[in-house]
Amino acid sequence: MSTTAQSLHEEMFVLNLGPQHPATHGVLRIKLMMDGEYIADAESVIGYGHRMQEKMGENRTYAKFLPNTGRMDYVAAMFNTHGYVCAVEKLAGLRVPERAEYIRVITAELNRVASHLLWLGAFLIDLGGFTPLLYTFDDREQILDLLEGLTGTRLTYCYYRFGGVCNDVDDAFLAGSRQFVARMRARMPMYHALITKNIIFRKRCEEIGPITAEQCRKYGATGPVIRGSGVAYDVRKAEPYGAYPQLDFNVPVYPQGDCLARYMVRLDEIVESLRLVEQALDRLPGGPVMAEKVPRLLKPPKGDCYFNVESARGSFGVRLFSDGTDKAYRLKLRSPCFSNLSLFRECSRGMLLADALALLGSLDLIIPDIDR
Amino acid sequence: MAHELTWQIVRVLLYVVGLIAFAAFNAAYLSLLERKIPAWFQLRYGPKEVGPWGLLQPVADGVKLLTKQLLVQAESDVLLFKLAPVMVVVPAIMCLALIPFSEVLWARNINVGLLALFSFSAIHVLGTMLGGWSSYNKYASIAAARVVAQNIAYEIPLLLVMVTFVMVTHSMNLFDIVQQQAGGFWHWYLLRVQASPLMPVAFVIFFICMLAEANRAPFDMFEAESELVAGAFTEYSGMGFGLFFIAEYANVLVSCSLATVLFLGGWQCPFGLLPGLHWFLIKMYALCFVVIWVRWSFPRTQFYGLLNLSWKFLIPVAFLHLVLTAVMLKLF
Amino acid sequence: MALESLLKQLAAVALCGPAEAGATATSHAARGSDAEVTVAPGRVVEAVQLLDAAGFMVEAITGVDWLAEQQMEVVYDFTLVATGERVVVRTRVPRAQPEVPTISRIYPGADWHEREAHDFFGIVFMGHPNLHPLLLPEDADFHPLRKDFGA
Amino acid sequence: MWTYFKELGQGAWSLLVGMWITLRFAFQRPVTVQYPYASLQLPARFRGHIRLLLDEQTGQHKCSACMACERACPSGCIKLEGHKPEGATKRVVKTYTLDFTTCSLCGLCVESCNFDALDFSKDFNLAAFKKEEFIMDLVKRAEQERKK
Repeated sequence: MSTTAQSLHEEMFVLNLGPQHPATHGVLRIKLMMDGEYIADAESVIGYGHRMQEKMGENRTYAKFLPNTGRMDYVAAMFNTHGYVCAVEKLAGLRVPERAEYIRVITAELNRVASHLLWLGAFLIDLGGFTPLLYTFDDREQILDLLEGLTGTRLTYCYYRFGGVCNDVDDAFLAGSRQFVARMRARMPMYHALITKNIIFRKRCEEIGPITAEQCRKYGATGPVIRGSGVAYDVRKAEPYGAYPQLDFNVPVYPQGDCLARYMVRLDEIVESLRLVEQALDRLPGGPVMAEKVPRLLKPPKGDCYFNVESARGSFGVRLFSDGTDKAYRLKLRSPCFSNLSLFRECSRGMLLADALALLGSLDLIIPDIDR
Repeated sequence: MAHELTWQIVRVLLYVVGLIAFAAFNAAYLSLLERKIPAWFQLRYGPKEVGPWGLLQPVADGVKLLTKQLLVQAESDVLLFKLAPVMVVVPAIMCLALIPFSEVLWARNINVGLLALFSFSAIHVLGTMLGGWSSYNKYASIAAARVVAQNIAYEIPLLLVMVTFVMVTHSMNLFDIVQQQAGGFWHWYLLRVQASPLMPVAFVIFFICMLAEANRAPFDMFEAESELVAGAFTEYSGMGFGLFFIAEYANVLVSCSLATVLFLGGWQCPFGLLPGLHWFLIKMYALCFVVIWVRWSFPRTQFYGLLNLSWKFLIPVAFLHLVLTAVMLKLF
Repeated sequence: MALESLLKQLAAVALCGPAEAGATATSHAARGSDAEVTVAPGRVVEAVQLLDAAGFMVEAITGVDWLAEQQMEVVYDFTLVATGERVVVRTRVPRAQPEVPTISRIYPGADWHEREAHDFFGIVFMGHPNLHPLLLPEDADFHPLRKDFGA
Repeated sequence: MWTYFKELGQGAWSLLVGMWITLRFAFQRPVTVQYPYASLQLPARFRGHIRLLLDEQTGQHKCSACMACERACPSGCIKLEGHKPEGATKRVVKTYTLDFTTCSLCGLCVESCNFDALDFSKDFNLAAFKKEEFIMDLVKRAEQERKK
């Protein structure tokens, strides 16, 4: 097992993995009680990027909250909008046409590949290797150009609407996606040879930051973190939504639960997402992209519901209470990184600083997603 | 006699100025290479703005470093804080004084060249630790502790390889070592397999230890950007940081030139034709390219992984090499 | 453990609560949850222990301020990791004095969710290890998501 | 003992493979664009700040000041006034100011416009010294564009 601090000496000092630190990828502060190089206790201080999205959900009409959804987890913005839009559709009883469902799957899975590529580059930087970042960003640029051609923006797409998507897919996007899928598949062996088989990388990741399935369950960690610990929990399979039931894909699971397992889960997920995009492209039906009569000012009936989406970082859930007016009565946004970070305190006890940063990197956190 | 003495003094002064200029010039242009070469690896252009193909970029960096104000923290130990950069640069430049660049171009030629060289290169560890410890910054003190542990772990296999090397060459005078490697490249110690079959492995160990000594590439625990922000010189700015910068590249220079002198036959030509300074520079810069190449292809090793590598791999193989060479010398 | 048998156990816990308490199965498609249990504030820990034994995971803890009925509602979402079924535990507490026992002893993950609910609504989770603000500034004494909060 | 050396051998081999890959990339052409001298080509649907469109034939504004975009904007950055010139039959926009500092480029305004009088401009490198310069008067900009 990795080295842990056997006896905790008395002269411990507090090291601020400060709000501004290269390894936190955002404004997150972790107060580390350090005993030499070993971490005795890691208390995360969050809230630096808190914008009270849930209050904005209450004092804006449903349609006006759409741009906010893209600003929470801006690296995988499609999933947040998807969760919010589907929650409102479920309450309002809107039926989304088949073509729009397939377009949502294509754009969401492309966004997942882009998010995993960004994570791969940032994770390697945390471990000290700079070159792979440039290769992953080169690939990610292809996706961002595709989605920019489709939606008009690169990151915070505000592309989904209640009842469908705002504008239809053009041929440039379809041809571009097919070409990207082929190109990305050819790049995967290079990533495996350059990173996965590299002995220094394996030494930095194997048996580092072990997270057991029980810890994941107790802390509510989902997504690649729980799939890296041997539990095949994927919202697309557990609570199928959209066009996912018609598409066949499998959920990569690794039992070891260390940084390497989470890394392998994400790399396999990229391959799965590419398969999903290809299938969705093949089966893209014709027809409208918007439901027929969607009222301009949506007033869903009284009641509440919960909708869960498999975001790139875990299960992003929206619990929506509506009281019949045009504004949500209460909008709860369950962010995956919030729970994933909460288990950092227990898992990083007794670890070395460098390993704790590898663990933090492998959790793939987006700080505005935590702070909302 | 007086005439001879003045000539010696002038010669030494000339060499001192020449070596410092060489170290500073190389620090500048190695740092430019450090930005251009990874740029090619990463499918992008390096600095192109300042001067043709970015050749004046180091001048721009140098002027920037000179004009920046050297902030000294009130609580830090001011004397040690200012002394640390000097203690890091001076040993690196003094090591350069001992290296025979070519037949005629050498500053000092002393019989115990190798021994003096390693004693100087041991001082720069103290300088780095002083810098880290005296700058009253938590990250810097962690880095200071790390750099000491790393250097101790890598000093031992280095000196073991040197002991076996001196057994083979029977002399510590760098000048003689290069002379013994005259003739074609099969005379180089790198390929001197009849002296001891593990000679190429010794070169690899030597190269890894030199990387760790200079805190470079996968062993840069000392200045681990993504963990310790900037390691021991977090608090340094302006010329304080500049001196550390020059020292780092001077160390890389010393490592590469020492490797060429010992293993790749200094200024000897690989085909025994026209030896000279140019061969020395070609080999040295080739090794510098490998140092930069290694840095940009691997992540950083773990701290205890780094120590395990030294204690569990480098030292046993160095001992094996020592014993094998002793046996080979006895038999033949 | 099949959902129905779990539901019967939860119903037992719920029934000895206030009148409208009870465990009802709901359709996943309509409400996004497979079972809803309304429990008295005192019995929350018991219900949660049942769910913990069955292998559920805590998804989210939502506070709702029903200003009209002068009540606060706390909604616990639990998901069964193996099958994705969701059980929702609801409790109602008087708005003037909103107190609910903490479940962070059973689910350490709920620690932050409860602190967040405390930040936004002022719901006091009795027995919580450190109930000071998580997302709001340290010295925040206001609760923004209350309906009568004059933002 | 044997696994020790085998692992070492594989480790060293993986390092060499890694270095070979980075070297292979050294010979490929850089993919970066030198921004100030050459810039990327923007796609058609690129969302810059919005602008008012002019009717080709009549040269008048298509916008009839129906306030739909002002109501649809989540961040309330559109201020719009319309008037009915004496001879004309329908209302025309008089002043249209867009506060670009709070605009989140979501596109809800362009979608809500029934007279398709709004679309996205394609200029992205807007730099200004004062915040007020981002309070844009779209009517004046449309006039300037007509002259161009």
